[in-house]
Amino acid sequence: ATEIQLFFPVPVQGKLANEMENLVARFNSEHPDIKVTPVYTGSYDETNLKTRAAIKAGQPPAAVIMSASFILEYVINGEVEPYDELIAAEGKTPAEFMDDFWPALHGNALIDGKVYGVPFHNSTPLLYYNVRLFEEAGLDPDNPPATWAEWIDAAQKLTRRNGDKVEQWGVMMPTTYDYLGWITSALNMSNGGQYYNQNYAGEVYYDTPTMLGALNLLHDMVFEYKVMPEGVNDANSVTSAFFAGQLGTMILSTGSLSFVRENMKEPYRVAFVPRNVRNAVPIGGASLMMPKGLSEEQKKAGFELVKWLTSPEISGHWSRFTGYFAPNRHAYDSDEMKAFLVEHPDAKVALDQLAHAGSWFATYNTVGVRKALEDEVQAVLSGKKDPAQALKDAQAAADALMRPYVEATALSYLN
Amino acid sequence: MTASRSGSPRLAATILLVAVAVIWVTPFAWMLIASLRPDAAGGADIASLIPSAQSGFGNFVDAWQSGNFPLWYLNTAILCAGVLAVQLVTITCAGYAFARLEFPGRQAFFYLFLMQLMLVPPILIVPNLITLSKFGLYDTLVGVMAPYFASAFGVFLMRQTFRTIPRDFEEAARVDGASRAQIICRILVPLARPGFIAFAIVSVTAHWNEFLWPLMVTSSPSNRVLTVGLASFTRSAESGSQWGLIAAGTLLVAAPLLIAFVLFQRRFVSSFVFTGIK
Amino acid sequence: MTDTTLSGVHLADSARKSRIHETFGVALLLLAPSLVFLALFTYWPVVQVAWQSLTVESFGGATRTGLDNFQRLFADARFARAAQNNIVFAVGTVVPSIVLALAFAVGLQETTRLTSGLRTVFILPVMIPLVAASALFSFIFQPRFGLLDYYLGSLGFGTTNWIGNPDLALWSLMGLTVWKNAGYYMLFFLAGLQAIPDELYESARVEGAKAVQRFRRITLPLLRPTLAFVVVIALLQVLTNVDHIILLTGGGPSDSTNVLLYYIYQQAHENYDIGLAAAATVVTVAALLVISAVSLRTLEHGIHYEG
Amino acid sequence: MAEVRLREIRKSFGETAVLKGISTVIPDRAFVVIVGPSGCGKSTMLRLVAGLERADGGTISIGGRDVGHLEPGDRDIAMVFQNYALYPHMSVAENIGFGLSVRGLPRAEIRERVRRAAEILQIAHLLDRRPRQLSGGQRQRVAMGRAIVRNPKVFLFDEPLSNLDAKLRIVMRTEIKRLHRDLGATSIFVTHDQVEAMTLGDWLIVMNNGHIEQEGAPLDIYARPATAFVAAFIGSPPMNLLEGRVDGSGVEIEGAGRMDIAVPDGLPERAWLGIRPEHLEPCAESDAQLRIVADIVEPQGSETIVHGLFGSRPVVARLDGAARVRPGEALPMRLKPGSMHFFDLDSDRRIA
Amino acid sequence: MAEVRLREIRKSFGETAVLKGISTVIPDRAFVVIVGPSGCGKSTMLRLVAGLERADGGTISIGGRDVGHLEPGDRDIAMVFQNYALYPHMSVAENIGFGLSVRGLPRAEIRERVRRAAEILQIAHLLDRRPRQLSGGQRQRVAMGRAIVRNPKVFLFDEPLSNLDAKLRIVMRTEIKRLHRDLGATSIFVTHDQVEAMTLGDWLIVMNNGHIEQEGAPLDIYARPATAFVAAFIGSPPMNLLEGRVDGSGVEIEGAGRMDIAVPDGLPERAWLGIRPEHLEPCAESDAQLRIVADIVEPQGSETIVHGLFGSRPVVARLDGAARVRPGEALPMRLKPGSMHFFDLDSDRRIA
Ligand SMILES: Nc1ncnc2c1ncn2[C@@H]1O[C@H](COP(=O)(O)OP(=O)(O)OP(=O)(O)O)[C@@H](O)[C@H]1O
Ligand SMILES: Nc1ncnc2c1ncn2[C@@H]1O[C@H](COP(=O)(O)OP(=O)(O)OP(=O)(O)O)[C@@H](O)[C@H]1O
Ligand SMILES: [Mg+2]
Ligand SMILES: [Mg+2]
Repeated sequence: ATEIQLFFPVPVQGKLANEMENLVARFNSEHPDIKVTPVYTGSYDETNLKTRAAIKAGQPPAAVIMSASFILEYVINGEVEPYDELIAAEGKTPAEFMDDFWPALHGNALIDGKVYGVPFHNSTPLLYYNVRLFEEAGLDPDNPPATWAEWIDAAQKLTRRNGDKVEQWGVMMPTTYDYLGWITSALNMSNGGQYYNQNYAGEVYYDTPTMLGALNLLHDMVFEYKVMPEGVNDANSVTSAFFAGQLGTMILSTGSLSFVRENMKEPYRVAFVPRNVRNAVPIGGASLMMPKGLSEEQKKAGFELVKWLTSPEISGHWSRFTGYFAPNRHAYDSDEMKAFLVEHPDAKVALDQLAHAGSWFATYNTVGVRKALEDEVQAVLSGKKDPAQALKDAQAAADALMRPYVEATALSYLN
Repeated sequence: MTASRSGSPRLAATILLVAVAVIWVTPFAWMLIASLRPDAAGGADIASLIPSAQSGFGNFVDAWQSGNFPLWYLNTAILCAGVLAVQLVTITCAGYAFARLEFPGRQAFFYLFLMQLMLVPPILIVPNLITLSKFGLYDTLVGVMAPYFASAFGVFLMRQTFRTIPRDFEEAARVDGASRAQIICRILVPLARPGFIAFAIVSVTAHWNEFLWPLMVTSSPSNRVLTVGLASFTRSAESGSQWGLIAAGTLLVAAPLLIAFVLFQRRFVSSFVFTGIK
Repeated sequence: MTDTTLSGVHLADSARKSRIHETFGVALLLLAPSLVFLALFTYWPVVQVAWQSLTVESFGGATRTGLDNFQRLFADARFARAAQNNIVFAVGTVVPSIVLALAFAVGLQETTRLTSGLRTVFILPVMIPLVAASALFSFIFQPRFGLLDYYLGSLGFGTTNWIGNPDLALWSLMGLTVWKNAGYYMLFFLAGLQAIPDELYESARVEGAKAVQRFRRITLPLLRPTLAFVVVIALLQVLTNVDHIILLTGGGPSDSTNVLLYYIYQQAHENYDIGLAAAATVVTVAALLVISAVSLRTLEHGIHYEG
Repeated sequence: MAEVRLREIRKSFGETAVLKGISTVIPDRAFVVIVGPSGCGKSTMLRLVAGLERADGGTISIGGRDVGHLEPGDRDIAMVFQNYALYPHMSVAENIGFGLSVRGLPRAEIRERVRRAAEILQIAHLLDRRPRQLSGGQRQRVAMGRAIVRNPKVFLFDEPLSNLDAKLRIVMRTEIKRLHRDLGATSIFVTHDQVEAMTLGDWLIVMNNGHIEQEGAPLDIYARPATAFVAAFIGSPPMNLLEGRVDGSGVEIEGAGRMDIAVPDGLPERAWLGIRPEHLEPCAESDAQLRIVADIVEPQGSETIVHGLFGSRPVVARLDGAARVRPGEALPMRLKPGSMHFFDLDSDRRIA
Repeated sequence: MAEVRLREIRKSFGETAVLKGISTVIPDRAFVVIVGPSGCGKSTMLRLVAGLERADGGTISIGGRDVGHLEPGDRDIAMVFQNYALYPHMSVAENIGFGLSVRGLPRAEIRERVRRAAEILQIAHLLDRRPRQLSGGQRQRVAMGRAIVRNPKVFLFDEPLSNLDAKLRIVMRTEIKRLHRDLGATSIFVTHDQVEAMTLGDWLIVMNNGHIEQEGAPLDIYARPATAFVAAFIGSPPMNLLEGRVDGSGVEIEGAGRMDIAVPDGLPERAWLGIRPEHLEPCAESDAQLRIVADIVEPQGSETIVHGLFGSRPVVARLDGAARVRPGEALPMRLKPGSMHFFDLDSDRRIA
């Protein structure tokens, strides 16, 4: 049997790691000629690190569940194999292959027309809200805020103070690294913006009116309307407040649907991320990627695994288990899935929002470039900078990080 | 009668120490209580130190079932024992050389050794992984151990310990006709036992608790160690944490060391006393 | 007579030389096991890093040798920030941990049931993985619902965003580090204190020295070698253990908890800027070497008190 | 004025009673030596006076003031320790001046007093050295300097000479005695070396097993030991103690033989007969009261110690330095007049 | 056969020459004591014989075989260290048997030989104990046991008694002497205590500053010290040495006064006059050759040591134990006959 490894991070809990190992065991028993070893590799960042180490060490895994935003860099560094040949061997074109997946996912999967990442589990930001608090504040839970203005208005009603102390917040969202970039770009997109050049890895649009509007919103939520706590909060703080019934609305990933469902004791619902100009959110989550340096058999076996993992059945199963939505459109054709959506209308909302989703950060030096923005947004949230200045600085820092690439590519004719 | 000496200042100091100790132990107390509390994912009173009425071992059961704890314990034990076993040989030899032999360049060699203290694996991950895979040690427990087989800290500790042993013993042994190897094995090593114990504590604690390096070197589930296993409970990317589960998992991982320490606390402390660190 | 003496001297000299060669051989033999592993996993990687720090890689694969990486490094504001944070972090953890450890050790010097218990309490944090401690503290530091805020809140304090406030985050991490490490250093101080003869204290008492005077004028100076050792250990530990920074703050908010090693880690693993990472490593290791050498010299010096 | 009084002092460590009710008065300006075998409680007693330990019962007063509750620093005493307890990190001058400096005396005064003390002890040239740069005797002097600089009412010495070699010990012995004569402070000196005790003390307290066995002037104790224990302990080589059956005309020594000597009246039938080695003298065969076969002969120049056997009993005799004795030689001996001691077999007490 | 010969042995540590050409022969079965002040090189010499140090020049032979290049274990010697160097982690039996065990002897034989050695030393009942469970004297015996069990040709002792208290030291001294008599192996014993040296040695080597000052039988050295150094070193209290101007009818002592004594012929004008303390005896005022004012009086029971002043010169006299002398008392004294020693002022050598 061909022995290959699957590297997988576990973005939620230990149970998922177990489930992943169960899935692989099932795959192995269904494919006697392939032996997949599932390798838990920590967080997305550590998975990235470990994958690079494995590639350098000459023992790459045949498939990695990689944060979608990292893949472009593997392409730039020439460390990843496109799936095109393997797809062609099945008699399909890349476009035909990708057709099974939601259109919103194509942006991160296809690079220069080649399939580098097969979407595995995906998410978008989502607005969660507490029904009881809505009712207490005289808001209609059936009509959640759809625009920024409504959101601010609702948030003000949802915020309760006792002297200096806030007992209940109107809005919270995770603002730690990674999450913050994702949410900021969601707000930017809702403001009609486009935060990176999807066709060129050396360009981001930070110092723009749409981004400024998004930042102003965040700034005002904290300092003008005081409906959101100052500083940086991680997902734990946000969910703790939400579970404690002391938070009106929160932005959190669709990937957390199961988690919230299991732990929230009060009625809650979800809605689209409020818009200013349009409804739009970025895709998040991970794709399956195939590093360079594998034998032909391993590639084939890896692709077999990838196809199996993204098949409608497995995709649907994993979606129901985790809360991520299934990237394979056909997963939703099954009866099981239909029943599930009826039972869980929140999952349906998430799916509906997918129609408005766009692709997720992918540039040269992705993490650094993203952090350049995040550091500045955090400064705004901490009251250290005003939004306009923050964006200028973020743009400058990002440009500096991408300069080597820009000089070697877009500006190269000068040399 | 004893009042003036052990009076108020001493009492005040004791009270202060106890107060600080309470602060020190609170996280553990919380961890214990939270691990017994069902549904501890969040909520207003998650921080309460008052055990919940429906305490139970549900989180431990969940944690235990979420991973292959027996295997992880075994691997971690092998890792610690393996590292320690080889270290004991290397640090004995080198510690003896630095403590007892006068050779040209001794000081230079010693500083060369001490460099290791500063060059921790996070700095050297990539080159070390390449080296390991050249030796076919990538994704093996031996690969996790190998960079630690030499220990500057251990050499330093043993040098200090050997130095506290009067030379008389070695000279008596030489007169008795013992060879250098016999002197080291039969005289110095037994006499330096407290030093070895102290080093063993440091070494085992470090490797039992290490995370990043074993995560990088091993891939196969069969080579997974406790911390890497634990990480699957404690890490979260897109949502909140299951505190009860985390607490239970952490306790499972730390339990062997904690228990060993509580049982042998006096011996541990006194072995540090005799290492010649002063 | 002169003749024989001369040849005697000559003989003795060459005998001494051959003895030196012999001990050198024995020493090498004894150092060899360690040296093999050090060479493979310390020196060789260091050589590579040093070489990488001098290798300038332009986009697309062309390389040359030069100091460009160092120029870029010193021009990088984030490096300066990391270095500055690191100094604050190092001083802010090493000093309180050592002061606390010393206080613990002095207070728990005698072995009684109570002191044994308290010693255990102080050493417990040493025994748990930093990964676990970080998970624990991510909860403790949680605003409002976390352990700290929950109980501070019940004492009437407001909400504090311990690791989400850029002005506070570094200090919170220092608190965690102090909690984690103080017990470890206490062990060494306990050892050091034990080595001070009781007679010295008794003599000082007879001479009328009060407890504070005994501590300042006897304990402290005689603990100097221990102190130097612990300072080295503590500095190295603080500078080389960044698991909790990676796990808790990722260097944020706004880079406020970024430190040198994490900066290196980021350059190497997030920005793939191996040259810059290597240059930063070289600078950091050089600084560590200098600090350790100075402290160790103090240590070696202090040991000569005895006798 | 600086008389030291102990009344019914008791002290135990855990279960073991170390001092079992000690009462004594050490007069002002006296030089009292406490002597006794190792572990008998000498150091404990001294440390109680110093205040380094607290008594379980009884009272201690110094100069008429009850000091039981005072810290050592407030008792106006100074102590010289067996290992000197010099602070290794301070210079000699700092060591000597430490007690003054912790009392906050002005620098100039400290310097002056340290200088004076150093001059008395002839260590003025060493003031800048560290203790480790000093020889044993010099360390001893520094320890003394530290004691005298504060002009205490009472000096306490805990075997301060036992770390010195034989020659130096003798030199320092006379020096301490001279110093006491010059300074005149009450001194309590602990030793287990009876030669030291005899030569140094105006007054001896012989301790054994937690109680006082005998007190008195050294020569009185030597001449009339109150118990067999004191008899054996004081004197070097120690007194020969032979168990014997007493009758009108002499003593029948167990396992040895008969000695025809004039025995005092009123002795019990059996007793210990004690004879100091210097009270045995060789004599003509005809005068012999006992015959000793020399075993080990130790010529010391000024005297010759003969370890011999009287029958099967070991007996030691101290002969003139000029005496030439060969091992194996049989020596006819007799007792110098008035040199017999008798002790009760059961109570150990002197009976004649 | 196991004669030890040193020829022109030199040894330096760094710049300092510690042994400056030592030649001597220690005959088979002799008990030789090397004595000298601290730091004179005694231990170094012993360690050279043991092989623990290498000589810079000269040759050492044991039993006729040059051992300069041999490891200590191959020289067929045994050594007893000052601190005994008993291995704390081994039982007494293991300590004694260690030397046999590293030579790979069969267990049964080791056990048997250890038992025999332990019986000789009367420590058979201690064989299972650890060193720390032993008293000082017992440790000393174990150290001896370790030495004798191997039946070495030569025993080396480096101040083995200096850690014992005064009483025990005297006991162990006689025991070592007895042991030597029984075993008969060549023994070299280093000490700085001249009493020990005198009482133990068949033969004394007095060292000073890296060279041999005098060799000889103990009493010969005592009676006729070859140099002023030896005169002062051997004897306790040491010989009084007074600088004086010699004329036909006596000696005019510098800073003291005139002594009318019969002086040998052929002396230089000025010389050291040496008088042992026991050669001064109190006499009638009319017979007095010198007058000594008592300063410190040390009664020891069996004798009384008087430290006094002859004019401005300190002089020590050893009087009878019965003598009662008060400090400040002036004592008329005279010399016992034939008790004067004269040494050259420059070379220190004996001249009469
Ligand atoms: N701190 C202590 N704890 C327990 N026992 C003690 C302590 N100090 C002394 N002792 C015991 O008390 C007894 C008397 O001790 P002390 O030191 O007074 O004897 P000593 O007469 O001074 O003997 P030495 O001549 O050996 O110094 C000994 O048996 C000793 O073991
Ligand atoms: N290993 C060494 N390195 C340097 N100097 C040394 C060494 N061993 C001895 N010496 C020096 O050599 C001299 C003689 O030392 P040695 O130990 O032989 O004297 P000793 O006569 O035994 O004195 P003591 O009676 O004090 O033991 C001393 O000045 C000593 O400092
Ligand atoms: Mg004592
Ligand atoms: Mg010596």
